[in-house]
Amino acid sequence: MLVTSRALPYNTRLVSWTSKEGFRPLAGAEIIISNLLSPVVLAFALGMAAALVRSDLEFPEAMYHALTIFLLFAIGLKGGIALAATTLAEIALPLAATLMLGVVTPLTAFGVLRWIGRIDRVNAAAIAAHYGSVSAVTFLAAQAFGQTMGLPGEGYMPALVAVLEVPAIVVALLLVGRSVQDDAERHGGGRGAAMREVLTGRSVVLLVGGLVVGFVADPAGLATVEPFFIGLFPGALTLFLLELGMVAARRLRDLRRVGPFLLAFGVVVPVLHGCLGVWVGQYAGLSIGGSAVLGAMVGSASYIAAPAAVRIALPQANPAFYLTAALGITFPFNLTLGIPLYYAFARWMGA
Amino acid sequence: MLVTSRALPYNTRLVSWTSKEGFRPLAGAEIIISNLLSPVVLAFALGMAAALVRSDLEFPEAMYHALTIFLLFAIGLKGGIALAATTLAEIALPLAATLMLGVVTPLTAFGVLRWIGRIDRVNAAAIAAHYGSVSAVTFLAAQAFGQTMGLPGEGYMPALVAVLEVPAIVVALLLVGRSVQDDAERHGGGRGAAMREVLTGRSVVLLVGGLVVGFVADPAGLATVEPFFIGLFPGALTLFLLELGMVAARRLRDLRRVGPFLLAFGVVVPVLHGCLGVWVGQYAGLSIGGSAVLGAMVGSASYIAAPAAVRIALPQANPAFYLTAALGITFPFNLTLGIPLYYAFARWMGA
Amino acid sequence: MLVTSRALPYNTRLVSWTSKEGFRPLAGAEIIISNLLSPVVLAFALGMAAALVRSDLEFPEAMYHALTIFLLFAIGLKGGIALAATTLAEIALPLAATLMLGVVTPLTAFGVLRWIGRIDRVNAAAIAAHYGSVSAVTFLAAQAFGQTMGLPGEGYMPALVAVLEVPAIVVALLLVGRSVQDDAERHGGGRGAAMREVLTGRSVVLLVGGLVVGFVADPAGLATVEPFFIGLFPGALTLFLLELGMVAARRLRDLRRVGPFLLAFGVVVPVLHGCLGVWVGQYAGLSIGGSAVLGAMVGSASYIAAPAAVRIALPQANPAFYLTAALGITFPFNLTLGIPLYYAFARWMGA
Amino acid sequence: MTDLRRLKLVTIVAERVLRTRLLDEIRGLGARGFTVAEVTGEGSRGVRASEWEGSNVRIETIVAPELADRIVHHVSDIYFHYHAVIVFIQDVDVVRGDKYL
Amino acid sequence: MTDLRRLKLVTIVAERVLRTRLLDEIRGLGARGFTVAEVTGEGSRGVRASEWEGSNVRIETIVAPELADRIVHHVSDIYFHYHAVIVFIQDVDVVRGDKYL
Amino acid sequence: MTDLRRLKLVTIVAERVLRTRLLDEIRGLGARGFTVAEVTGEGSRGVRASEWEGSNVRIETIVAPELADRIVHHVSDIYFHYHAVIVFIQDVDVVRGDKYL
Ligand SMILES: Nc1ncnc2c1ncn2[C@@H]1O[C@H](COP(=O)(O)O)[C@@H](O)[C@H]1O
Ligand SMILES: Nc1ncnc2c1ncn2[C@@H]1O[C@H](COP(=O)(O)O)[C@@H](O)[C@H]1O
Ligand SMILES: Nc1ncnc2c1ncn2[C@@H]1O[C@H](COP(=O)(O)O)[C@@H](O)[C@H]1O
Ligand code: NA
Ligand code: NA
Ligand code: NA
Repeated sequence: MLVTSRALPYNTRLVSWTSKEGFRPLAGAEIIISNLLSPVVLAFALGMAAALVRSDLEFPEAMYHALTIFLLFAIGLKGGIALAATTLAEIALPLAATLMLGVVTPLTAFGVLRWIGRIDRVNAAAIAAHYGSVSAVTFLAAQAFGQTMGLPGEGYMPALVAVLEVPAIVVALLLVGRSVQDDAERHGGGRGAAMREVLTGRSVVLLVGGLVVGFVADPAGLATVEPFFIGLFPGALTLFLLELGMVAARRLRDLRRVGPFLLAFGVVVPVLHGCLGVWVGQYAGLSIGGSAVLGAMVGSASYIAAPAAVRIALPQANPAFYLTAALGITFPFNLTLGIPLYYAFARWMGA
Repeated sequence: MLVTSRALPYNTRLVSWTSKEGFRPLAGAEIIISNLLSPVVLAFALGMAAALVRSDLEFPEAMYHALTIFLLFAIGLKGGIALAATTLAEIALPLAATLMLGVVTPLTAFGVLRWIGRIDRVNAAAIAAHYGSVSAVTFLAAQAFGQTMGLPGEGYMPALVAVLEVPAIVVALLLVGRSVQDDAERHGGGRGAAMREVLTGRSVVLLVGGLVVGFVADPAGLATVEPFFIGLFPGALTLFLLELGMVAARRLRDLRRVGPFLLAFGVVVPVLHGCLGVWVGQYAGLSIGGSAVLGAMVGSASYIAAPAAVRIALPQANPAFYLTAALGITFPFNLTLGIPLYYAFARWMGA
Repeated sequence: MLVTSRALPYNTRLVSWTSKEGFRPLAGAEIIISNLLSPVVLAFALGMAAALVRSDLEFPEAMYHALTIFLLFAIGLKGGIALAATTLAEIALPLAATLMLGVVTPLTAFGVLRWIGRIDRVNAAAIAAHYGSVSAVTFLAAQAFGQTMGLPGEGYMPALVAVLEVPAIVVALLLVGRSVQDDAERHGGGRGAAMREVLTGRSVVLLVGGLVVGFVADPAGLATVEPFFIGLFPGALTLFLLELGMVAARRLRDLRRVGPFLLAFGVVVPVLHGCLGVWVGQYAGLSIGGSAVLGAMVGSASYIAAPAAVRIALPQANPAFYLTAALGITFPFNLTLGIPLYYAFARWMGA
Repeated sequence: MTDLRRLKLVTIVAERVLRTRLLDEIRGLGARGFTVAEVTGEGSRGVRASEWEGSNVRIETIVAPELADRIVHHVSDIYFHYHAVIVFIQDVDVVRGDKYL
Repeated sequence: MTDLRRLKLVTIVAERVLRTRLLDEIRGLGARGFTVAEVTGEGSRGVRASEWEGSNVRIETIVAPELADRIVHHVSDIYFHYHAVIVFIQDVDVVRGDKYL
Repeated sequence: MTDLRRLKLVTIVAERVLRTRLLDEIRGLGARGFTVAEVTGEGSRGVRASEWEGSNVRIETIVAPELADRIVHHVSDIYFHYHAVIVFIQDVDVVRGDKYL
């Protein structure tokens, strides 16, 4: 309604791009621009700008938490509804592929950190936990981008998010030795407590809980909650990204402390993982959109579940490293350039 | 939209059940299952599960209050709009019946507590105030259930909620003697302060305020606020029940302290009151749906208005008793089994 | 849907009024009544009533801030979308006119305060800053009123709000002398800090940020966020006014301290400024609706951006004066009587 | 610092339902100001009426020693018996002590 | 006031992730109650895992002097090394001191 | 407890608009950390610019006695005249006192 009154230049361009006329070089720039002009990316940029000019704009903590709860539960719900219309045969391979990626990517990240970056074992494991796990917001941004492209992922993708979230954290925590573990336990931390946290953390509870509710709930009842959980979703995500932009900008202040290696790591490893995700996804039978979204998931770094678990398991690790890399570098990269890249790669592979 | 892609087994079953083919014994189980699979009940169960595994999921207090404000005002608004289309003649009898039930049910509850439960006078009066008054959320769940059943209550039911809320509290507080009242006043409490609280409490202000706004407001203006107050309602209620599930589960820890009598009381008296409500409702001319909803209201126990008022009026009473009974026992019972039961009873009576 | 079941007396009346049959004297009363029966005005009245009976109803601070963020960003977004469909030629004159009004009105307000009210220079400048700037909520109420009347303002009006917000504050702060300024700086205040605050304050950041996002964003993406930012807008505004009513009522307690002159000032100057705004607006080429909305903007007094900036720039000024006048007197006046008046004046001028 | 004056800081932590009443009474007893925070807590009384609605309040007021005594006694006489409430006193040094008297 | 008793108020400010653990441990060491506030803060450790999720917690508990010592030592032994946490002790006067022992 | 060190806890309660400025200035004067809570309150100044937007801030900082003096004087010199603000000092005992100096 509101938008019909203005010219639709990008839209048209996108349609022509998504038509089957082949993949022209120019198209890459167009995808990126179209992505940069999406409300979520613009809201993120606005948040960053607000923080950089030191605006007194501040989201109340309760609002941040309310948005998180809403978004996580709604993702789950959507996924559960789609899951109810999916056969086990359809989803078995994607599930297995995702699980496998959740085991492999913390190892590749750890390898790069240890042997190329020469980062100590504890911090390498801590960072690897983040890069093996998944950022729900990156997933959402990729979904939204796919929607606009006319190449959405499979409906059950949220189930894959749930599956990708936990294993990497477990694997990464196994990469530190007995003595580190003992030291952590002497200081109120350790693996045991962290496992509790990661399995009962609000991220997992809401996502898995939403999946279950969406899966079993009565369709008539679900229809009544759609205006809330589905209709409001994109707008709520936009507001959330405004906040996330402010947070990420604050993280940037630590960039210097973090050093050039981690900066490069925060861009290169996501691309590596992302392309791996796309590739594996297509072999597992996902559509072009689905494999691109899986790529964005695999290429993303967790900043809700992983930081909480790692802080408990490995109090020795420096949060400045893993938070700055995940939230200050990788998230903005994926949001702006990574997602279009994974889509381009998926299209190229799919062709 | 979202739900059309999957089979609609329950829906179809419900339609056949609500058709005029008579009341088969099996239908009871079906109603209950259909109710258990509604988003609100599932969200409540998820909240309970989250609390039982000691998840760190927590609703910010501001979010809880925001949802309460939204729900209470929206109920009122809806009721007020319906009221504007209702003649006094239509509503006079239901109003009188509700008022009467608000006076009678605290007395029956008090009787059971004193003479069967042998509970002391102060705590009996405190509990009676809760069971005579009404839980707005139980009312809403009953309305939603009726909607799904194709047997909704009358549009003006929210006005009855407003009428049912206060009298029981007043009546129950009159059941304690002079000396208790003096003691309460010596300790900063007493009837006077409690009356102020109950009449100006946010529950009454929002409900009655919403009724008035809905009643007098310009329809064109009301139409603009519908997407917010009406469209979001079921989803907001679902989120609220997620929180309520966590709260109720925490209440369960006090079950032992509360003893077996109160546990039985929390199930039996609601059924008693609920059936009374259905019966009186039908005599007062309510539809099957309307009388079932009235039954759920009468069978419910307040946990917003009553606890606040009782804490002021009777500081001597133990909140562990009245809160655990109302929120830990009766609310979950009504939500899962009570509401279908009142509907079944209403159908059986109406047939 | 919900409202179709009842008679639509006001609606019909309004339609007949907005038809071209000329401007009957009775119509004025009808407009006012229709305005008083809009959900926003009723919600404001309910909030006032709640505060006056000392209800324990209280909006959590986080909810108030969340609503502010939502409303300001959404206004900007809407304006930006409209702006993208507007040529510079169309908007140049209205922009210039608004800017001019933003410079003139703090001066007229200051003149009245100093030479009629005999108020000291510091407090006069502080109050003038508020009356030269704009209240976003008054703007919204005027927009909503125009919508109902069938005489909405131009879509790009939010851009004018952004333009009107800041200049008056700057001008007013220039009206105090060197010694006051030095004194302010010695006590941690002063113009410099205040300018920072006003330009990076959340009000400006959200409004201008929203304008930019709406202006540049991809229409397909914008369409997905519409249910949130556009659909929920009127309802969220209603809830916000409930809160504002409670705040305004608390302000009323200071009325005695503020004296009869400021009371009169809070009604007369808005009318003066409002009519000036209508008049200039029509000369600048705005429609009847647009000039009436501009009148409401010019006639309004800021209570988000101005108080924060003035508190920093002029700590010597007494907040009881400017807050009570802006929020306790002028806002309720504009909401109830001012807006219909500016509309009536705009129609009369336009005829 | 010669201009410091020693006064008493009285802190009350109470179930929220007492908030308005306590503030009115503190004012009534003569306190010139107070600061209120929303907190949660646990003590000997497990459940409070408002428990599932959140929180306790923590009220601080700086007063002269005699008034501190009176406030503590008032709170303990009236509220200790049936309500979840604690009160404690500390020394504080303030500038321009007259403001608080 | 003859019925006042001098005890210790132990205040812990810690990154939020420690909240549940600290409360459990304080209870375990013998404290009879505590009051918790959500706060923010800055200290020698710039970043906390929960930093962008908000806040620190500020935990107060009134206890006997010996227990105050034990709590302070427990917190410093276990958490000072790797966590953002401070702890400090003050004197407080309470009525009905037995409640806290 | 031999490892305790006595320092000063300075608490400032101020209208919210002063928040950033006060924190910057406290840091500038040499404080090594602070803890901030959102509170409400009432005092001699009825209305604050931010009043209807909510709250005051309550800032705590543990510092050496000399710095405590300087902070108190800074706040009272600059802000007492026109702003809603109070400041008070208490004794505190901390472990590893060097952290705060
Ligand atoms: N020993 C304690 N230390 C700190 N706060 C306490 C203590 N005991 C009780 N409280 C606080 O006072 C409130 C009421 O205490 P009670 O009356 O013991 O339930 C609790 O909810 C706590 O917030
Ligand atoms: N000097 C101080 N005064 C008051 N609070 C402090 C001080 N230093 C640290 N804190 C608080 O303790 C938390 C942890 O401190 P740290 O371990 O130094 O990062 C900070 O986030 C502050 O909330
Ligand atoms: N006597 C007092 N005790 C505790 N807090 C106070 C006291 N007086 C003022 N305050 C706090 O300091 C703020 C500013 O005080 P004032 O400058 O007196 O308005 C108030 O809003 C209260 O939060
Ligand atoms: Na990943
Ligand atoms: Na009842
Ligand atoms: Na103005």
